[in-house]
Amino acid sequence: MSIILGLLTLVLLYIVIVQISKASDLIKSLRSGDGQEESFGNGALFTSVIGFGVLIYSLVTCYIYAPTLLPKPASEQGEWINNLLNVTFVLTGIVFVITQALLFWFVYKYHYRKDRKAYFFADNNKLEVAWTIVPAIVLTFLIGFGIQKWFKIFSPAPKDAILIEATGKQYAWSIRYAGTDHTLGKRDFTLVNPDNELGINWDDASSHDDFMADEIVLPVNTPVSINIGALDVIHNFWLPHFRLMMSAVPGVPTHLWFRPTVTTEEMRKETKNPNFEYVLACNKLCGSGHYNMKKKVRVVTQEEFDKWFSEQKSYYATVVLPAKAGDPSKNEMEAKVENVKAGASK
Amino acid sequence: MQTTTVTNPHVDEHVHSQGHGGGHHHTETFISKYIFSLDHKTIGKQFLTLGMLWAIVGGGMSVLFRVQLGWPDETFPLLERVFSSWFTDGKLNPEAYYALITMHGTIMVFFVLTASLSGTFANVLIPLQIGARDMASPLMNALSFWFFFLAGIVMFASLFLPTGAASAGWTIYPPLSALPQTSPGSGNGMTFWLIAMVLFVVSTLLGGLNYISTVLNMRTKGMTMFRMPLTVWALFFTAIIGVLSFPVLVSCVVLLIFDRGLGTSFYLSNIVIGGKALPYAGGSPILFQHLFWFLGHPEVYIIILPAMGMVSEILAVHSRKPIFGYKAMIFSILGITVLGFIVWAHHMYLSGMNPFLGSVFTLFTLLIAIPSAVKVFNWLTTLWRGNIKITPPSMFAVGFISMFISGGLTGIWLGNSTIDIQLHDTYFVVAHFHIVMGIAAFFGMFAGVYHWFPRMFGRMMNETMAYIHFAITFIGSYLIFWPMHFIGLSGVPRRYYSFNEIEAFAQYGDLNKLISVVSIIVFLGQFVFLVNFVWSIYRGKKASQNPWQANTLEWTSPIEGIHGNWDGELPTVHRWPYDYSRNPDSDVDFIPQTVPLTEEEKKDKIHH
Amino acid sequence: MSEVLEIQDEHHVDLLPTPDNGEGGEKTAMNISYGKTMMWYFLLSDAFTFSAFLIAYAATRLAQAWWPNPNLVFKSFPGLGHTNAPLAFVSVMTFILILSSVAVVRAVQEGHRMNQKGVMLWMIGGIVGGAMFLGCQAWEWTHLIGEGLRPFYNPFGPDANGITHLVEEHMAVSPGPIAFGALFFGITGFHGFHVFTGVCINIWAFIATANGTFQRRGHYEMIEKVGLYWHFVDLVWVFVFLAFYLM
Amino acid sequence: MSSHLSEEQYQSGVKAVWRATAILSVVTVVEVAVALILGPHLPKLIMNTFYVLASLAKAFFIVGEFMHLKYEKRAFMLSLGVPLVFLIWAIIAFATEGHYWNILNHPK
Ligand code: HEA
Ligand code: HEA
Ligand code: CUA
Ligand SMILES: [Cu+2]
Repeated sequence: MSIILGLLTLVLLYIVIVQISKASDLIKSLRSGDGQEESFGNGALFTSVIGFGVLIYSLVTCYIYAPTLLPKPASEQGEWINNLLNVTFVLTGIVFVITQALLFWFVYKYHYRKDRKAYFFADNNKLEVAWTIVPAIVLTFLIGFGIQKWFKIFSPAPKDAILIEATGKQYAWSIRYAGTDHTLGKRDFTLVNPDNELGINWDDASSHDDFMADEIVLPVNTPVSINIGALDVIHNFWLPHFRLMMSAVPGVPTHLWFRPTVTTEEMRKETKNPNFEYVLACNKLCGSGHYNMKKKVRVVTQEEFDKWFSEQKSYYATVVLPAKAGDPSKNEMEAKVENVKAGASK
Repeated sequence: MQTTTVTNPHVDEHVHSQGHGGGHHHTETFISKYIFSLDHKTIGKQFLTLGMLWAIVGGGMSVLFRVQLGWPDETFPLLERVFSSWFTDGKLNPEAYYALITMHGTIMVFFVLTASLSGTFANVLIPLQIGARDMASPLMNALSFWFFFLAGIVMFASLFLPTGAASAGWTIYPPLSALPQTSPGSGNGMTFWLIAMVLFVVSTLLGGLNYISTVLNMRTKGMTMFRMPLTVWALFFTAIIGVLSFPVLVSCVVLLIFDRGLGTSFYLSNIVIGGKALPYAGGSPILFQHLFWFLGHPEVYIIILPAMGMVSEILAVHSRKPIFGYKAMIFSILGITVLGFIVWAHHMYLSGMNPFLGSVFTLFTLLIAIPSAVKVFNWLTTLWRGNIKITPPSMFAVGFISMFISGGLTGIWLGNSTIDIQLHDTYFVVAHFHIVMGIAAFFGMFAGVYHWFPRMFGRMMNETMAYIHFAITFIGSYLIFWPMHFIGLSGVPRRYYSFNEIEAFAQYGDLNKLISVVSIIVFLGQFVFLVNFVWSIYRGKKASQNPWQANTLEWTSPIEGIHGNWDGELPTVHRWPYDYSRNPDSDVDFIPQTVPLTEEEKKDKIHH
Repeated sequence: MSEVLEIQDEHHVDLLPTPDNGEGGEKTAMNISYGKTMMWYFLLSDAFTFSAFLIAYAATRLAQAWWPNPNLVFKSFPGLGHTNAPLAFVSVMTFILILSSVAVVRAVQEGHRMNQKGVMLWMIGGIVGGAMFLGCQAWEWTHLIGEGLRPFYNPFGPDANGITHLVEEHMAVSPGPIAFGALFFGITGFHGFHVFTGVCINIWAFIATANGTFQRRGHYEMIEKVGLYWHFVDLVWVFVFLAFYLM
Repeated sequence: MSSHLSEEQYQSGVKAVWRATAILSVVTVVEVAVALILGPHLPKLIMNTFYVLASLAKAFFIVGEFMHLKYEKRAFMLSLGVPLVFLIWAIIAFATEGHYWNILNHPK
């Protein structure tokens, strides 16, 4: 019933619009000479007012929404990106305001008048060269600045970086830390089975101290190096607060490294939000659960990190070995873990 | 050397019919006249009509999924009753959401702004503006439309499949699109999508080859290449881009079909689903992306160039001034065409591509701003000291420029690979491409329809309704898409069914509501245009022969539109199309292309 | 400046002369009729399709750790059993295709002389050549399939020394790169499909010639257009040959 | 194109075609011979360069002579040749990528 009513109202509305428009056009066509000139003037004013209105709107909203944008970048790399973004904002902003203002100003200023003639101006090489060269200069600057930072961001990770592996699958991230030996155990997708979803090669001893984590915990100011991959479809490793992302592609390993600079705690103060958490989200359409593929990220001080790190249990020791050895007692297990860790760090 | 006559059957026919004085009284049935017509003007109208239907479907889809984004917690039993298979408990299913955005993107990009935009205006304008009786091959031209129609049927049918339409995004990246296990839409829905696109490419090629050879071969006497209106130049290059890039989509799609059906591993490798390794090895999903974007990027220029051409022409006519820098405009179209082919991987900076390659693509990408800058500044200079008549076409042309600047400048952000690390696949990209593509190209199309409506239907469109349409669309579009920049800058990814699952992205509830409300209004606002369109076909004011007092040839052909375009001989061209206000002493501020040069003008040496 | 413009204008007028005939389409911009223009640009676009395949081939092949040596894969000759005749058969195929192309060129030349009989004769040559090529290709496919090559399985793997050898038994994991079979069947298949359509078109052109259609029309432009397509098929083969058999 | 062709033109045309045929055949034979005789001994890069150059030569003869492009207007030749330049960049880019995947998946 309400559908029908709604539709009827709409139809009525359109009929009213048609009727008014018919009448209004008719009146316009009856005018001539000065009246015609006036109607072009009105049209110009109309366009120009709308144009300037929109221009003002677009500037005001920049101001209004600025506080809702991401807080300050939480990584060194993010800082660079943010700076370049700000420079680009200013440069394109200037071009934006000037061109839009000229456009809508010309529309009004040069609107039709009966007694005027347009100025026959078909060519001017100087002008055309000017607006080839000026943008070229601006762009050279942006390109140079951009590429320089790009290469820095994709330079090889420092040797002392913490090594993490992030693997996307529908719809969750698995995070594996290289244990004390700073080496991730090798993987082979043909080794995959329900107990070994990542296909880790347990014959590779460096896998024995690797551990899986429920959240990404990072020490502040220490570089982290992340190997990114995916099991089923393409995902994207997106850390908005760090301004960093990289696709997770099945069959093509990818990589990212960065240096977090702000702890979660500090960011809570910065944003005045006591519940603030960094987040890892998925940023490549990967199926119907794409919008809900997330992981918590915590940046902590070095001490907190060391403590957390030492509490983690190697996946090999807690899951694989027991399965192999029947069901040994817990204490024995922990001894084995210690052995493995010690062996690996030699 | 082939110098002798190549007879052209349909030309013969016209010549013959002119013997009876005017070519429009063949005994034609309704079917041969309006349905399986070979007349370029009719085929143009067919493209336009079908394009409008698709725009309603695509726009309606955006309204449906905007409802989900605006009111993620509410239920809509009413909508469920209409679209029962897409809703559960009054809420849109995620699968349906993804199918809807995929279809929305595909329909808008390919069906509306590629097929219908080029199809309409290349058909209506090329023969009329270069002084030809019809396309080089009217039959291929008609086939082009019917393949488009067929592609549409297949695409539309996929909406009713039990497993749903394709839902991997309009870019259909594998493995998601290759493996039905990963998404229901990648089953039959994707097969339909792929078939529809192959048919679509056939249509584009048939059309494009025809436009190219028509422009090269069918120009009337005196119509040198450098006397062609900018519309024709733009449509010509659009056709070239299409002919060179769409075949690559075919290769891309064929390999995907093999991966889906034959078990090959072009795009697949090391895949594990449900704890089981699949036997694919050695392929690369990134290969698909390269092939796709080798088409995909030129495609966006296929969309924008015709709009640019029409806006250039309309601006000159309505500001009663020659287009500034005619040759520069042509060379900037050429520049955009060439650069458009070498920048494709700017969509893939963060795809796992070789970072070194990424830097080269940054360089090429940002260079596109230069020809674009030339165009923008030349348009501005054309307006400068003009005698601008604000009419529906010129108003939309101005709107186009505004939108192109706004959307183009954010392209400069995205084109810089370093900034793209933050912005890739966020709502910032959605904002960019809706403004520069969705709205700008639509504005170009609207401008074109308002301008050439009298040429197509012999009547004028209602101006008041056009102003209402402009106000709603222009203001509404900025209200919808401008705030999306901020949403994107705060990190919100695109293709999210709901923003409430992740705290950091949940803060824009109210803004999203506002956007959704405005999109409904804008969608309804388009019906003002549609009503105006239909109403004016029957009731509009009768158009005079040359209602805008333009120079180009289409206004010399009888306004009621006859088969063969001109009674008797084809017009002869003596000058370029932009002699507006050339003679400051004359009462008339335009000199049609058919007017011979005066002795003075010959001495003048500028522009003929 | 005006001088520059003038010169440019003249230059372009010269470059792209306008038809001076009012009806258009008869005299042409680049001295090529619209039909041939269309065929040429169609072939250009088709060249992009093939190039895309071949470039995808290059990228995929470069991504593999190892690739079979063509001399050790394509080494059989029909009727010769297990002899080792590397590249011999494919050279014959190439030669057949070249000759078939030549036949069609001759048909075009006869067409210029309005020699209906000549056109028919040479067209038959072209058709027979094309059919023979297809036959050869069918034999080669059958042979390789018999050896176990599939779009999803490649029995040509490296032995201990990295030398290509045929693994006769069916393995769970493909011994060689899967892409080899997939690309081989995909690309030669797509080429074969073009040859097949080409043969069909040639047959049609032959029949039309025999019926005197072109003779009545006063010119054999259709044979030229058909010929362009046919030579293009030959042209593509040059690169398929390069990619799969030589490199 | 029709009967205006003089006998001389015709004869020289026919000759040109057979010459092109001979060249094409010879180039193919040389390619195969080189592949079999020199292939195992020379570095891959040199061999591949040779193959590519030989194939391009063949392509030129097919397009120029068989497809008659040699005798068309320069503008027309350019309009067909220039777009092929896009492919050069495509080959470079795709090859770079393929090589890169190789490095990623088969670390030394
Ligand atoms: C009509 C369509 C159209 C047009 C014209 C453009 C134009 C441009 N686009 Fe856009 N783009 C799209 C449609 C379009 N785009 C679509 C559909 C997508 C998303 C696809 C998807 O993933 O779904 C996209 C995505 C997209 C991306 C990928 C983003 C990502 O996914 O991470 C990039 C990155 O480089 C980009 C760049 C550009 C650039 C540099 C231009 C340039 O051509 C713009 C040039 C114009 C100007 C610069 C403005 C005018 C110039 C001046 C006023 C002069 C002064 C300026 C300066 C000195 C800077 N676009
Ligand atoms: C031309 C292209 C075009 C156009 C016009 C639009 C129009 C609109 N789009 Fe769309 N959109 C895309 C192309 C387009 N879109 C693409 C390519 C994607 C990406 C898909 C993907 O991720 O894979 C996308 C995705 C997309 C998203 C992101 C979804 C997500 O990532 O989750 C959203 C969200 O709000 C959205 C909203 C809208 C809205 C509200 C409109 C409104 O402006 C709609 C208003 C309606 C109209 C403007 C059309 C009606 C017009 C007529 C009936 C007149 C017809 C007249 C003539 C033809 C002359 N679109
Ligand atoms: Cu995982 Cu999106
Ligand atoms: Cu692009």
